[in-house]
Amino acid sequence: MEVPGLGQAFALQVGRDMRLAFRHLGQLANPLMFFIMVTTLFPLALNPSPQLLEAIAPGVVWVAALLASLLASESLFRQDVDDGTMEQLALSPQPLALMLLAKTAAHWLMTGLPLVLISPIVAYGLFLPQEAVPVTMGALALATPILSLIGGMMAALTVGLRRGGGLLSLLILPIAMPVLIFGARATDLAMTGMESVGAIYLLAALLLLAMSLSPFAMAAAMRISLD
Amino acid sequence: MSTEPAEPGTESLLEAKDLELWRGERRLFSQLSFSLGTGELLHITGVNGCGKTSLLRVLCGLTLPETGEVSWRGQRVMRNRADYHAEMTYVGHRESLKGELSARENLSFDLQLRHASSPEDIDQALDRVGLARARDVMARGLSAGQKRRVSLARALASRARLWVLDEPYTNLDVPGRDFVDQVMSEHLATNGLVLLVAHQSHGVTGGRIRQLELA
Amino acid sequence: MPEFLEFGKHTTYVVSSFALVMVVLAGNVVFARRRLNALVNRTRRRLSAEEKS
Amino acid sequence: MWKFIHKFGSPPHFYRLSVVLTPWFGWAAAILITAGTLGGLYLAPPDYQQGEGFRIIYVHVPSASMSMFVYVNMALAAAVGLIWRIKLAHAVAAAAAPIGASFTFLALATGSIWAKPMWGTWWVWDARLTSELVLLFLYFGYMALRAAIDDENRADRASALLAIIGLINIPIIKYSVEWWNTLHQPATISKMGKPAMDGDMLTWLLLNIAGFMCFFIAVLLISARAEVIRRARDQKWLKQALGVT
Repeated sequence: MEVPGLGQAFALQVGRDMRLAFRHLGQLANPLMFFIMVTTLFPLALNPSPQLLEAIAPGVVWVAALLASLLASESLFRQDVDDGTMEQLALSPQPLALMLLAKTAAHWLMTGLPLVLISPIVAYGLFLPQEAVPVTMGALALATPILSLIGGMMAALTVGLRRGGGLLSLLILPIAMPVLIFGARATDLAMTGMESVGAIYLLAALLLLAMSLSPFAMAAAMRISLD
Repeated sequence: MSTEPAEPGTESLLEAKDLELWRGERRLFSQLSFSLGTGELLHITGVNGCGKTSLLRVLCGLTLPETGEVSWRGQRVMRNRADYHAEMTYVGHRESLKGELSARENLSFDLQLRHASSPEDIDQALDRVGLARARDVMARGLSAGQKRRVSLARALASRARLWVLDEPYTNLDVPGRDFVDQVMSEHLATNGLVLLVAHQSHGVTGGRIRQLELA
Repeated sequence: MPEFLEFGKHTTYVVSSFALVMVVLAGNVVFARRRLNALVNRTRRRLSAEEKS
Repeated sequence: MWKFIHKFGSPPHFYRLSVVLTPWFGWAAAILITAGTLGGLYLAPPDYQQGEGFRIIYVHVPSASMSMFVYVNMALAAAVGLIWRIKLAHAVAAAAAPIGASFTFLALATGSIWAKPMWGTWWVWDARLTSELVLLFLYFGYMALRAAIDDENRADRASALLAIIGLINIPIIKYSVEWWNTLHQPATISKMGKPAMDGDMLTWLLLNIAGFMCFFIAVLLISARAEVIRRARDQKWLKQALGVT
């Protein structure tokens, strides 16, 4: 009785989660709506003069992206743990670390990627210089998976708890801070025409670290939560 | 509280050695040891809250015991989960179904994780538990009894050697209960193993039935 | 201001930081001590009650 | 070696040991801190540049170094507890957290009190102070997670995993803050430059650091005893230790 290979199990899990996500799209729009709304708050709160907005654009885009991914992390495992499917996953012959990585990947496709795709519009709204947009998108494409993985680890730790929300952000933010620093810096450098490849490399390094270590932390955390 | 050792001759696959578990300040059980061989059913009984479900979860490797070890084929479960989980299936209190997916979609995901299974296998598994008509109904649209049948279909089609069943009879009508007894008897006959938690007595025939009473 | 607490124009800063440190360190000791004693007494009562029954 | 760890790791042995050791470390801490403080305040010469204000260093640096030292030890104890499932290690980690958080708070408070006379503002986004602030969040996250889980066993294991994740991320956070700081901070505001320390200035600092270390161990032994009692399963030694016969 041959147990299917890792790639197949990974694809199976991503497929199921994508199908589930498309069944109720509303729930997925939240992080995207949140990201756009937060960035529209700043011109309303401050005077919308292009010079001011341009100055704060990198910070606003990146803080909004961080908070949006934080909001999305809440729903990463809660549904599966509540209806008991996570238990079956923990008891399946496939390694739990891989399955949770697959779930996080599917979750990123539905919440992280849209952020990256919509970031030019948001940047435009904040008068971010056009030459900085490609670098920002590239940096976001590297950063949002890291934020999803960090969010996954912390969501797995707090999934069984009643009041996970506030706790989740307290756990995620200190760990996600370097991503914010490097990301905002990449946009900042690109804006001023300087070379921003350094920050991009650092983000890529963080992504490799996150992809290699966090699945095992997620699996360990999930096993503790299912105890 | 340990029961007599497995019948000599049947090689014991599942071994539990002096398990101890606490729930908060209360100790559920301690020095609990037993071994289970092929063709054997261990019927675990006890009053509500005595830790029957917790014991099952420990045996599945979901819950970490305070002390003691569970081993399958002589190897500790915590050390080689993949081999153990490939040969066992767990039917718990909750149905572990995705409400937005149909019975067929739920089952095909669960089974394909374990072994290549064609759509015909899935349909056949559902027919066998009497859900032929409800294959494409959304899981949230199924009745409690039907959901329980989907869980049973998952266990049946998983080709697992060890069945860990927690109250399999709940929500089932009389034919459903007879069906559960029948499949358990068949499973024991084909040298399977069953860990059963059930309040009412089971109607399993054949195989060696052993009793474990939790205080 | 007693003479020994005189540190030029930075007196308030120096004195306040040292005072704060001593207060917080003392607070740690008191908190730990009180928590331990409360727990020990509670456990003693529970155990002696068990002992009798 | 294992026999020693196992013996030491057994709660009864630890309980008796901590009852004996606590006063020693307690008094050592008191003496060292008093000596270091008096020396720092009165015997050490004022700094030629920062004048008397620099004396705050005698509490700021020990607090800052202890805040990091305690977190690393907490994470290591947690890892030992998680991997080898030694309850005492979890007890030590749980006991260390509040002490570490206090040291971090003190480092931040004394740092900002020191910044006022030096740069005229209570808070300066200096690399080390910012890292210290993030460390405080890590401590709060650890303690909040532990408080949020009712079951003792699960709380130990979950917070242990969090402490390990935190430990792996501390170098990354430190590097990213340094990197961020050197880019944004104009070179003129020198970082919390520790003035050059010559002989007699340094001795008082080392005394205080040793004093803070002994203080940490003393309070840790007290708190860990409470944690060990909370986790005690075997009532026999507990009755003996608490004199209930």
